[in-house]
Amino acid sequence: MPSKLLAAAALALSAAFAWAQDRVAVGIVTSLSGPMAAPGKFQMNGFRLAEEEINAAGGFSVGGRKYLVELKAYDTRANPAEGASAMQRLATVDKVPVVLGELHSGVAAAEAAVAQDYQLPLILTIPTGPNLTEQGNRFLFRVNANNDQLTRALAEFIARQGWTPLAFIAWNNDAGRGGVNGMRKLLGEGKIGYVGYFNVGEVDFSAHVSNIRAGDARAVMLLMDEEPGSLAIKQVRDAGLKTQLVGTLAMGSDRFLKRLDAARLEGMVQYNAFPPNADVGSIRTFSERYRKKYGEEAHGFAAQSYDGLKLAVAAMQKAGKLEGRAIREALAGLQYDGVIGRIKFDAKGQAHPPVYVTQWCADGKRRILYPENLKADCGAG
Amino acid sequence: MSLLAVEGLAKRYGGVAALAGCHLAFERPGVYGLIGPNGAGKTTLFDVVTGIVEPDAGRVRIDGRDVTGWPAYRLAAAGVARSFQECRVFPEFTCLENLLFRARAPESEARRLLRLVNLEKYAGEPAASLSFGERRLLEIVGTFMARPRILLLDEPAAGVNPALFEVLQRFIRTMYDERPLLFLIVEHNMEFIMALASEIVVMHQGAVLERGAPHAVQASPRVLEAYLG
Amino acid sequence: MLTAVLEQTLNGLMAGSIYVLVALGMVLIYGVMHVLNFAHGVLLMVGAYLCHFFFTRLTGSYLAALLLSIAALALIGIALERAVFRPLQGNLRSQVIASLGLILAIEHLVIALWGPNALQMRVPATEALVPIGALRFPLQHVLIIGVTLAIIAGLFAFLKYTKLGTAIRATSEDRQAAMVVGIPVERVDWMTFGLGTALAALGGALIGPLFLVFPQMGDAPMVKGLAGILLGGMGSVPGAVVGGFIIGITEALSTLVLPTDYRDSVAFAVMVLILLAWPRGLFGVRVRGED
Amino acid sequence: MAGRIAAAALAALLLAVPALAAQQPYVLHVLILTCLYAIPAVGLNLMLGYTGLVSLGHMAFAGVGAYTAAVLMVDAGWSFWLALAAGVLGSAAAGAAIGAVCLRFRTHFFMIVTLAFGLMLYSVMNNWDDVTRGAAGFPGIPRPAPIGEWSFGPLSHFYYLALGGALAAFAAQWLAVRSSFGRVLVALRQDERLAQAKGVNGMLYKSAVFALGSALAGLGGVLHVSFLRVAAPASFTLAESINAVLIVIVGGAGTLAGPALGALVFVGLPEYLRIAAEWRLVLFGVALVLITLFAPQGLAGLLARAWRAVRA
Repeated sequence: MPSKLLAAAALALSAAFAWAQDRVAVGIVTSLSGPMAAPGKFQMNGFRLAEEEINAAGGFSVGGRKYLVELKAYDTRANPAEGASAMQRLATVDKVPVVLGELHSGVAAAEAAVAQDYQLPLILTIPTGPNLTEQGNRFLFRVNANNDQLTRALAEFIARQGWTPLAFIAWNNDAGRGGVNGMRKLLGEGKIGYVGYFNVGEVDFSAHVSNIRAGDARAVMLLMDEEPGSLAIKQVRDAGLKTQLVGTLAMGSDRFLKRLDAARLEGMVQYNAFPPNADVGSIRTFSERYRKKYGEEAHGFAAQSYDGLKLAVAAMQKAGKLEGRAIREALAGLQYDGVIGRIKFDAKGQAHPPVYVTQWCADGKRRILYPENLKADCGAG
Repeated sequence: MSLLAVEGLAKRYGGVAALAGCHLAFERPGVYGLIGPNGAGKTTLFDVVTGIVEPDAGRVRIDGRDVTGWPAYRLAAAGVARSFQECRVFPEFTCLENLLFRARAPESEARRLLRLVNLEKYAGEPAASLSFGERRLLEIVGTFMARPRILLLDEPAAGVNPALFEVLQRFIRTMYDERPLLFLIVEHNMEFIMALASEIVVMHQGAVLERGAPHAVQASPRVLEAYLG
Repeated sequence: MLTAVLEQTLNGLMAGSIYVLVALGMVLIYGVMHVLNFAHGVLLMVGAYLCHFFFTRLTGSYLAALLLSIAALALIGIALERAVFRPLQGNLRSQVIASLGLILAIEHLVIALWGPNALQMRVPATEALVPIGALRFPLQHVLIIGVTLAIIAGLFAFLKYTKLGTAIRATSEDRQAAMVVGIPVERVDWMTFGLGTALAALGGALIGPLFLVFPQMGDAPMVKGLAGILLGGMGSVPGAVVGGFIIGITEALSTLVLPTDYRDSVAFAVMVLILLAWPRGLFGVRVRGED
Repeated sequence: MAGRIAAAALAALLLAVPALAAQQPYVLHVLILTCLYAIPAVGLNLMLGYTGLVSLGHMAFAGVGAYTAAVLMVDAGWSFWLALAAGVLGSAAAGAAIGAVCLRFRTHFFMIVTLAFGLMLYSVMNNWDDVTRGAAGFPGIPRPAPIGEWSFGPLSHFYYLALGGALAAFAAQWLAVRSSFGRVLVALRQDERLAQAKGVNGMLYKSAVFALGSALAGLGGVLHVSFLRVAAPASFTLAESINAVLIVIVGGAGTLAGPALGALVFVGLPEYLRIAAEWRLVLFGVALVLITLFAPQGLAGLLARAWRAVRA
C-alpha cells in the first residue's frame, strides 16, 4: 500500500513538475469528422499514445532545454480547403515547428503546398497517393509506404503464389483506386480480373460477389478499410465463394476478427505495415501499451502515426532548435527505428518501411509470410 | 380573314376529352362572352390559344396564320394576352412594376390605367399587399400594357366583390371604346357577361353548342338543356 | 450469361428493396403534403441507431428493439411535421432547403453522440444462410426482400381498405376536395408523416444487422430512393415501388457490362433518360404546383 | 447616399486588408477562402435566389472549370489567364448543355436531376484517372505567373486576385440584377406561367442564367484550385453543393450581398470558433432550418431590417 501511495505521489509531483515545463506545440492535421473520421480516430490514437509516452518520460531536450510535447490538432474533414486552412493556421497562428498527420491524399497535397510556403516540415503518416512525394517539395515527408510500395510487395507475393487473374472489390477513392492502378501497373493488364468499385458508404457488395463468382479470378483483393472489409468478407464467404482473399492492413488484427470469425477469415492474406503480434521487441511493447490505453489491439494507422510523432521529436532534438528548416534537415538525415520498422527518408521524402504479408490461421491468429527473413508461424502476425 | 380562328381542336386529358372538335372564328373586334357548364372546355380552349397546352388535333390561326403549337411567349409577341382563372400577378413586384413588366405602353399609360381602376395609390406597393379583387384588377389592367390585339380573360369577375365588379365592367368598356380589339371573356357570372358582351358563345362537351346575341342565347332550349343536363 | 443476369437481378431486387423502403415513406409524404423530405435518409439512419441502442442497451430482443425504434421515429416524424414542414407548406424551395438543414443537423448530431465509427448489430437469429438453387443467401437478405414485399402489400391494403388509408389517398389526389368532403387533412398530414418516418425506421432497423450502423448509411438509399420515386412518378405509390426496383436492378445489371466505378452514373443516366421520354415518370400522375 | 458612402468605405477596407493584416497571414488566408466560396455562391444566388432554380449540383460545375484549367495549365502548358478563361467558358458550356436537359424539368424534378448530374460529373472527376489524376487529386496546379515584379505567391498578392474575382462576380450579379434581364429572372421565380404569357421565353432566360451561374462557379473553381495548388474531387462533392446552397440561403437568397455574408459566416466564423466539428455542422443545419422558417431573406434581410431600425 505505501509503495502505491508513494508512486501516486511521485506521479503527481512529476505531473506538477511537468506542468511547469515549456511545451512545444506540434501540429496535427487529421479527420475528426467527415468521411475519413473512422480511420482518423486510429491516427489520433497513435499520436496521443506517443505524446503520453514522451511526456511521461520527462519530455525531450532541444538545444539544452527540456520540453514537453503538446498536440495542436485540427480537423480537415477530407476537404482540401480545410486542410490548407488548418496548415496556414498552424504555420502562422500557432507557429508550430512541425506538422504531422492527414489521411486523404488530395488534402495532403493542399497542405504540402502551404508547408512549402512556410518552410514547415509536414510528415504524413497515412495518405498513400504516390504522386504526393513526386512534386519536388523538400518539406514533405512520408512515414508510411505509399501505394506503389505497398502493391510492389504484395504484387511480388501474389505473382509468386500464382494468384492471378486477380479480382478486386475496391473503394472508389484514392486508396482503392490507387491500389488497383498500382496492381495493374505491376502485374500487367492481363493478370487483372473483375474490378468492382464501390463508393464510400456503400455496404452491399452482392453484385460484385456474383460477378467474381462468374469470372475466373484466382484471388480477390479487398481494397478498403476495416468496416466495409468485414462486410465484404462476410458477403463473399456467405455466398459460398471459396476464392483466395487478399486484404489491406486494416484486416489483419484481432479487432477485425471480432467483427467476423476465424472460419470466414481462414487463409486470407493481407499486407500490413505493422503486424501487431510480431515477435519484435518494439512491436510487442507498443501493442501492449496500446491495448492498455485503448482496450483493443493496435492498428497499423496508429503505429505509423505513433512513429511519426516519435520521429518528429527525434528530429527536433537532433536539429537543436525549433525551427522548420533545421528540423527538415534533421529529418532528411535521420534514421529511426520505429514500431513499423526502420524509417529513413529518400531524397523525395519517402520512407521505405517494410511491408508485411500476413495470413489468417484456422484458430484466428496470423502467421507472417513475407518478407522472407521475418517469416513466422501462427500467432506472430 | 378571321382575326382568330380555331379549327377542329381536340385535347384529351387521360380519359377525358376537354376539347372535342371545337370550331370557332372571330371576324372582327368585339366583346365576346364564352360560357358553358363546368368542364365544357373553356379554359382548355384558352390554354390552347395562348400556347400553354398543345392540342392533340386541330389548328389555331391568327389573321389566317397558323400558330398551332407556338409557345406562349411567341403568341404573346403576336398580340395575344390573357388573364388567368386563378389570378396571376407578380406578388413581389409593385403594382407599377407589374404593369411595366414587358410592357409596350409607357409608364404614363400605366399610371393612367391604375387611375381608371382606382389603384393609383398602391402604385408603389407590392402586389401581394392587395386584396384579391384588387389583384384581379391589376392583372386585367396589366394585360393592356402589352397593347394586345386579342385579349382572353378567364373569369375576370370570379371572387371580385360587387364594388370592384362595377369598376371592372366600366374599365373593360372604356378600354374597348378607346381601342376596339378582340375580347374573349370566359365568365360564369351571367349578369356580368350579358351586360358586357355583344355576342355569346356557348360551349358544351368540348365543342361550340350555340352562338348568338345574349338574349337569343339565353332563350335557346339547347343551352338550357346543357346547363341543366 | 443467363444465370449471371438472373443472379444480378436478384441482387438488384435486394438493393432495390432498400431503395423502395426509403422511397415509400417519401412518396407517401409527398403525395399528401407535397413535401419532399430529403432528410428521409438520415431518419432511416437514426432508426437504425435507435434500434441498435434499444437492442444492445434496453432489450435483447431484436423484434422489440425494431418496434421501439419505429415508434420513436414516428414521434420524431410527427414533431418535424409540426415544427418544420407544416409552417413551410406550399413553399417547395424552403421545404427542400429546410430538409437539407435537417440532414446536416441530424447526421452530425448522431456523430457527436455515437462517434463516427460504424456499430455492429449482430442478431444471431438472422445470421442463417438460405440456399436458393445453387446459390446461398443470408437470411437477412431474404428477410429484407420478404419484409419489403410484405410492406408493399400491406401498404396497398392499408391505403385501399382502411379509413386513414382512404383519407390519405383522397388527400393525395385532391386536397381541396378532401377538405370539402370533411377529411381532416391536417390530421392526415401528421399521421402520414409519422407513417413515412416509421417506414424509414423499419428500413434502418432491417438493414442494420445485415450491414453496419453508421452515420452515412442513409445517404445512398436516400439518393437512389429519390431517383426511384422520380422515375416512378412523383406521388405514385406503385411508381415508387417500380422505380426503386428499376434503379436497384439497373445498377446490379450494369456491373455485367460497364465499368463499376460508373455504376451510380448509370443509374442516374437511366433515370434522366426515362424522364426525358416520360417527363412525369412511369406512373406519372399530374404534378401539382408545377408553376 | 449613406449606402454609397458605406460601399466606398467597405471597398477601401477590403483593399487595405493586406496592409492592415500584414502580420496576420491567417486572416488573409481566411478572407481569400471566403472570396473563393463567395464566387460560386454568387452564381448559385442568381439561379436559386433570383430565378428560383434550386440546383443541387452547383459545385460540380466549379469542378468542370477547375479541372479544365488544371489540365490546360499542367499538361498543355497554358498560362493561368488563358486557362482561367477556358475554365470559365468550359463551365459555362457545361452549364448550358446540362442546363438544357435539367431545365426541361421543374420543381423537385429539376432539383433531383441537377443532383444526378452533379454526381455524374463528380464520378468523371473521380474516375477519369488519365486526365484528372483521379481520386488522389491533381497536385501541382500553378499560381498565376508573376506580372512583372508582381508574383502571386505571397498571400497578400493572391488576396487581390481572389478579391478581384469576387468583385467581378458581384459586379456581374449587380449588372444582371438591375438590368431587364434580372427583372425577367425575378419574374420567372415569382410566376413563370405569367411571365411566359407576357412574352418571356422562359427556357431561354433560364438556360442563360444556368450558363452564367455555372460560369461563375467555374471562375470560383479555377481560383480555388490555383490557390490550394491541388484539384481534388473532394472539393466538388454533393456535400459541397449543399454547402453552396447553405451559403446562399444563410446569407440571403436573392439579395446582392447575400453570398458574401453567407461565405463569411460559413468560412470565416468556424475558422475562428473552431468548436468541435460535429457541433459546428449541427449548428449550421439548425440555422438553415430556422432561417427558412423565420428569416427567408437570410442575414442580408436581417441586417437590412436592423439598418432600417437604426435609421428610424
